[in-house]
Amino acid sequence: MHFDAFDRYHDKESFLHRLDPRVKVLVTVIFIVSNALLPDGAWFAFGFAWLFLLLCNLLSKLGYAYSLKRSIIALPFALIAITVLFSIPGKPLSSFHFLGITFTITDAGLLRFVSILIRSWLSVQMAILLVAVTRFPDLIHALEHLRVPAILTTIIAFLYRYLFVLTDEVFRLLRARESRSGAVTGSKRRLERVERSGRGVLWRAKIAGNMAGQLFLRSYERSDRIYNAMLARGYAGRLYTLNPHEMKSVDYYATAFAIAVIFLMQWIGRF
Amino acid sequence: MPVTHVTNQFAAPECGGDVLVVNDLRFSYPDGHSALNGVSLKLCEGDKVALVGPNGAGKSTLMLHLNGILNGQGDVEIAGMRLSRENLPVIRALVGLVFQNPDDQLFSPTVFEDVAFGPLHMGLPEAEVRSRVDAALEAVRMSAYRDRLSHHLSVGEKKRIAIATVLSMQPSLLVLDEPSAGLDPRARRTLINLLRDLPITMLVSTHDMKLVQELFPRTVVMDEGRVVADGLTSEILEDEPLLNAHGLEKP
Amino acid sequence: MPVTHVTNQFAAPECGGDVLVVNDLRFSYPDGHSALNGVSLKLCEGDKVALVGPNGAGKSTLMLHLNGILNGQGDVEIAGMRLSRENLPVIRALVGLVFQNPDDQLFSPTVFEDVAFGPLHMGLPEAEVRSRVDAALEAVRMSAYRDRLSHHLSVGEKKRIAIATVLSMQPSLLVLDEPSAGLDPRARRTLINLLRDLPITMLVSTHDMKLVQELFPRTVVMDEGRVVADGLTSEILEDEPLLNAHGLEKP
Amino acid sequence: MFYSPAPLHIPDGFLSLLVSLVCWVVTALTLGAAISRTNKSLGERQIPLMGVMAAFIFAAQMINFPVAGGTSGHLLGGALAAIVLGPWAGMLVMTAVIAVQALLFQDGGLLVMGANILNMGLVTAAIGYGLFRSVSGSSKTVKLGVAGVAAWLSVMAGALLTSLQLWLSGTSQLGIVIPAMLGVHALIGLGEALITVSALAFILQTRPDLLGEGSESAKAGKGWILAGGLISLFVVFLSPFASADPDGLERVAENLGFIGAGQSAPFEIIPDYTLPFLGETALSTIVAGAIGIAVVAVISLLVGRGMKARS
Ligand SMILES: Nc1ncnc2c1ncn2[C@@H]1O[C@H](COP(=O)(O)OP(=O)(O)OP(=O)(O)O)[C@@H](O)[C@H]1O
Ligand SMILES: Nc1ncnc2c1ncn2[C@@H]1O[C@H](COP(=O)(O)OP(=O)(O)OP(=O)(O)O)[C@@H](O)[C@H]1O
Ligand SMILES: [Mg+2]
Ligand SMILES: [Mg+2]
Repeated sequence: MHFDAFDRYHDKESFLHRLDPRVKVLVTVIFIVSNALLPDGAWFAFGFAWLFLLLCNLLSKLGYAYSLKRSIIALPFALIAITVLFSIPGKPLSSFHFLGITFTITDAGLLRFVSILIRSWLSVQMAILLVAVTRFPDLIHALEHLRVPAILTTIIAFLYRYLFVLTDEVFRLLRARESRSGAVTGSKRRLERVERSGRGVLWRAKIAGNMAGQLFLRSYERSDRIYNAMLARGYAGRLYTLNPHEMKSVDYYATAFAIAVIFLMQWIGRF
Repeated sequence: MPVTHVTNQFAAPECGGDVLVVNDLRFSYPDGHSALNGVSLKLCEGDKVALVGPNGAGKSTLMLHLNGILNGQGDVEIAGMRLSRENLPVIRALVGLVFQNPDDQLFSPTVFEDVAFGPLHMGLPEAEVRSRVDAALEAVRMSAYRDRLSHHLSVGEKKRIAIATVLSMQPSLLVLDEPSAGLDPRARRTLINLLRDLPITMLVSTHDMKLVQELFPRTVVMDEGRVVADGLTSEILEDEPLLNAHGLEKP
Repeated sequence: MPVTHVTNQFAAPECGGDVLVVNDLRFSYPDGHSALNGVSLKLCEGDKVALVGPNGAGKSTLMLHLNGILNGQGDVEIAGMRLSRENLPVIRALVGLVFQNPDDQLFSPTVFEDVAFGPLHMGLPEAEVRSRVDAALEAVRMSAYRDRLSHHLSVGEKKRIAIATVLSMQPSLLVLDEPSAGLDPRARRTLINLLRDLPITMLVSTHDMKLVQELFPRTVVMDEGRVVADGLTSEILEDEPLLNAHGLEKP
Repeated sequence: MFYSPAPLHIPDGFLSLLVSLVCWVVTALTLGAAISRTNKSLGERQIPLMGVMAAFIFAAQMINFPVAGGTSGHLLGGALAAIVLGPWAGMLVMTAVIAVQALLFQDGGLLVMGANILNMGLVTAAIGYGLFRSVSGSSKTVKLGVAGVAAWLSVMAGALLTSLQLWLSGTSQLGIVIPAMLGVHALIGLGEALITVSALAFILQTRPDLLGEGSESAKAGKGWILAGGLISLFVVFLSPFASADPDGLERVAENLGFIGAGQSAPFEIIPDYTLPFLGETALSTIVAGAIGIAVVAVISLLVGRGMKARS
C-alpha cells in the first residue's frame, strides 16, 4: 500500500521548480497577505492577481489551469460566509423564504461575499502551486532559513517522514476492521437490521478508540527505536544539516519582480 | 523483463462444490497501475492452496477482492453467492482474511475482545459469542491467553490470535497473506502444524517455498496480475524454467 | 523449557587484532527481565559472523550494547578501546549499527540527508561529508537515489540505503539486525551479494539459516542471554541436537 | 477516503488581516513559551518522540467510525496529544500537524495559520491537559470521564473561537455563525470525546506507565488546571449567551473597545481606500508614500544582491 496520494509535488523541469524554496515561500506569503489587504470589489486588482497566478502556472509547466483545477478545496468553507449576503445593509437585490424567515440579499452583501470568495480562491491557488513546484523537504529547509524555530521544523520533518508509514498502518488497520465486519447469513430483513446497527455507536466508537490507542503505542515504541538509530549514528541532542540551497541572481531578480508586481496590484486595488 | 505466460499447463484437481470461483477479475489502482489483468481461479471444499509469485504480482490485491474490500471488474463467487453490495456483510462473515502483519489485525487491548469483534459485529447473542471465542482460541491452542493483552505477545502468538479472530466468525474460506513472514523457526513450525490441522478451505500467499512444499497439495503461481500456473505443487516445484521466469526458487 | 548449554564445544577460528571483544556482559531491562547473562565474544579483522538463536535470545540486546546504547555490566572493547562514557562518540563512529526495520533507520525526508546524518554528527567538514555520502551510496549501488524521498523506496531499496547510512561513517565493524527479514527472494539475493562484497568486519543476526549457510564462515548461537555455541558454520549446521535444543532448523 | 478536511480549518481569505495578525501574535508568544519550556525540561529523546507523535495525530485523524446515514466521527486530537505528551509538547505537536495540513493539503490557510493553531492546537491542549490534570489522583473512571468532557469542551472551544474570529473579520453574522458552528461541533465533539476516552482507556490498560503524572512539576500543574478551567468556564458561559443574544455580545464587544462604537458592522475594521488603523488623514497619505518608497528600496536591494550573487 502506498499513500503517495499525499504527495503534491510534480516532478518537472521548470523555472519555478529551480527557484530557491525561500523565494517561493516568501512570495507566496506576500501574495496571500496582499490578497487580504485588497479592498472588497477591487475587481481590477483581483483580475491582475489572477493574471499573475496564470503566469506562475505557465512558468511551472504544469499547464495554465493547474492550480485552478485543484482549487475547489476551499469551497465548502464558503458556506460559513454565506450569511454576509443577508447581514450587510444595502440595496435589496432579491429575497426568499426559508423556514418561515425572509432572507434578503443586498448588493453590499453580495459584493462582500464574492470578494471573500475570490480572495480565498486566489490564495489557495498560490499555495497549491507552491507545493506542486517545491519538494516538501526543500520547503522545510526554506522554513529553517526563514528562522522558524528548529524544534518546529524538525518535528515537521519527522512528521512528513512518518506520515506515510503511519497512514499506511492506519489504512491496514481500517482494512482489517472492515474485513471482519460481517453479518450472519439469513433473511434480507435480518441483513438490513445488522447493517443499521452493527452494534451500537458507542461500541463502534470504542473500537475506533482502541485503534487509536493501538496506533499510539506503536508510534511511541517506534519513536524509541528511531531514537536508538539516531544515537547509533552520533546524535547527542543537537541536529546538524547541510545547507543544500544557495540564492542565485535569478532568485533575487525573481523576488524583486514578484514584489514589484504585488505592489502594483495593491496600487491598482486602491486608486 | 520478458515473462512467458504459461497458463493451464498443469491440470487442476477436479472438484464438485466450489467454495470460491473467481472469473476474469481485473483491477487497477486509482493511480492507474493495473494490478490484476484477468485472474480466474476455483477452490473446492477442503482445498488447501498456495499462492506464490514475486513482489508486486498482485497476490495481496487478489485477496482483498475476495471479501469485497476492493472491487474490480469480473465475478467473484463465494459458496455460490455472487459478491455484490447487498450481500457484502454476509460474504465478509464467510471469508476470513488474515493480513500479513498481526499488529494490524489485533486492535483491541485484550485477546478476548479481539476474537469477539467479528461475532459481535455479526450481531450474535452474547452466549454464542462466548462459545465461539472459546472454540476459536481452542483451535489455535491459545485458550490460556484469553485475557492477556495482545500488545505483549510474541509475533508467533500474535499470528495465532490473528487467525483465531477470523475463525470465530466460522468462515467457509480462510485467506492468509504471508502467514510465516517474520517468524522464527520454532514459531513457524507451530504455525505449519496449526494450518495442517485446521479442517477448512484455505488460500495462502507466501514467499516461503518450503512451507508450500510441506503443506499445500496445490499451488497457484501469479505474476503481473495473472495466474501463470495452477496445479500440483510437486509438479510446479520441479519446473525450473517456470520458477526462474517468475522470480521464485526451489526450496 | 529446559535448554542444555553447550559452550565452546566448537573451536573458534584463530585471530590476531581483535575488532570486538565482549567479556562476560550482563544486562537486565528496567522491568527486571535479565536479557544477557554473561556473554563473551571475539571478532577479528575481516570476520563475517552470523548470530542466530530463537526469539528473545538476546541478540538485539547484545547489539545495542556494542555501541553503548545500552550499558550492562562487563566489558565491551572496540578496536582495542574500552567502551566508556568519554569515548562514546568515537565508538559510535566505529560501530555501524543497522536496525531490523529500515523505516526506523531512515528518519530523514531524503536519502541524501539520511546518509549524511552520521558524518555530519561526527563533525566532519562539508566537502568530506559529501564525498563520503557519494562513496557510501556507490558501495550499495544506489547512487542514482541520492535525492529521492525515503518513503518512495521499496523495502529492498530501503534496506540498502540503511546500510549506506552507516557505511558513510566508515565503521570498523558493521552490525546488522535481521537484514533479510521481509525481503522477497530477488531482493534477498541482491542483499546477499552486497554483504559478500563489502570488505568489512560484520556481525549479523538472522533467522534465515540459508543466508547463514551461504554467507558466513562462522556462526554464534545464542539462547537465554548466553552464547551456547560458537564455531564453524559448517559444523554447527550439522549438529542437529544443538539446533533442535535452540529452536533452530537446518536450512 | 484519503483525507477529509475538517470544518475548523479556516482557509485564507476568510479572516481579515488584522484578526489574522492578532491571532499570529498570540500563537507565536504561546509557542515561544512552549519551545523554551520543552528545550529546558525535556531530554534529547523528545525530538523523535514529538515528531512521530505528530505523525500519529495526523494518522489518528483518519480513523473514523460510522455513525449514521453515511456520516462518521473522527478525531481532532488536541486534547489527546496534550494528555499523553504534556501541554507544551502537545501544543508543538499540534502546531506541526496543522502546519503540514496547510502546507501540504491547503487544508487551512497560511496567513490564517496562527488562528488555526490557536483554535485547534493551543486552546484544545490547554483544556485537555488542564482538566485531566485536575483529577490526577483519582480513580480510572473519574479520569476517563473528565478526559471525555475535556475532549468535548476542547472542540467546542475551537468552534467558538473560530466563530468569533469569523465574526470579527466581518465574514459571518454572529447570530448565525455561533449557533451553527456550536451545534455542529457539539456532535463532532461527542465523537472526539468517545475516541479520546477509549484511546486513553486502551493506553491505561496496556502501558499505564506512559500516562504517569508526567514531567510537569506540581506547581506548573496548578497553572494548567487554572488555565484549562478558566477557558472551559469561558466556553460554557459564553456559548449559550452568544447563541441566545448575539446583539448582547456585540454590545459587550463595543463597550470593551473591540468594535468602534457606532459602527454598523464590524467589517469596517479595514476601511477601503485608506491604510488600516489610520483613517482618512494626511498622515495616512504620508505613510502610504513611505511604504511605497520602502518597497522600491527592497526591490532595488534584491536586484543588487542578484547582480552580486552571479549564478
Ligand atoms: N494502494 C496501491 N496503489 C497503487 N498501486 C498499488 C497499491 N497497492 C499495490 N499496488 C501495486 O499493485 C501491484 C500488486 O501489488 P500486491 O500488493 O497485490 O502484490 P503482491 O503480490 O502481494 O506482492 P508482495 O509479495 O510484495 O506482497 C504492485 O505493482 C503494487 O506496486
Ligand atoms: N525494552 C524492553 N523491556 C523489557 N524487556 C525487553 C525489552 N526489550 C527486549 N526485552 C526482552 O529481552 C529479551 C531479549 O530480547 P531481544 O530483543 O534481545 O531478543 P532477540 O534475540 O533479538 O529476539 P528476536 O529474534 O525476536 O529479535 C526478550 O525476552 C525480550 O522480551
Ligand atoms: Mg502482498
Ligand atoms: Mg531482535
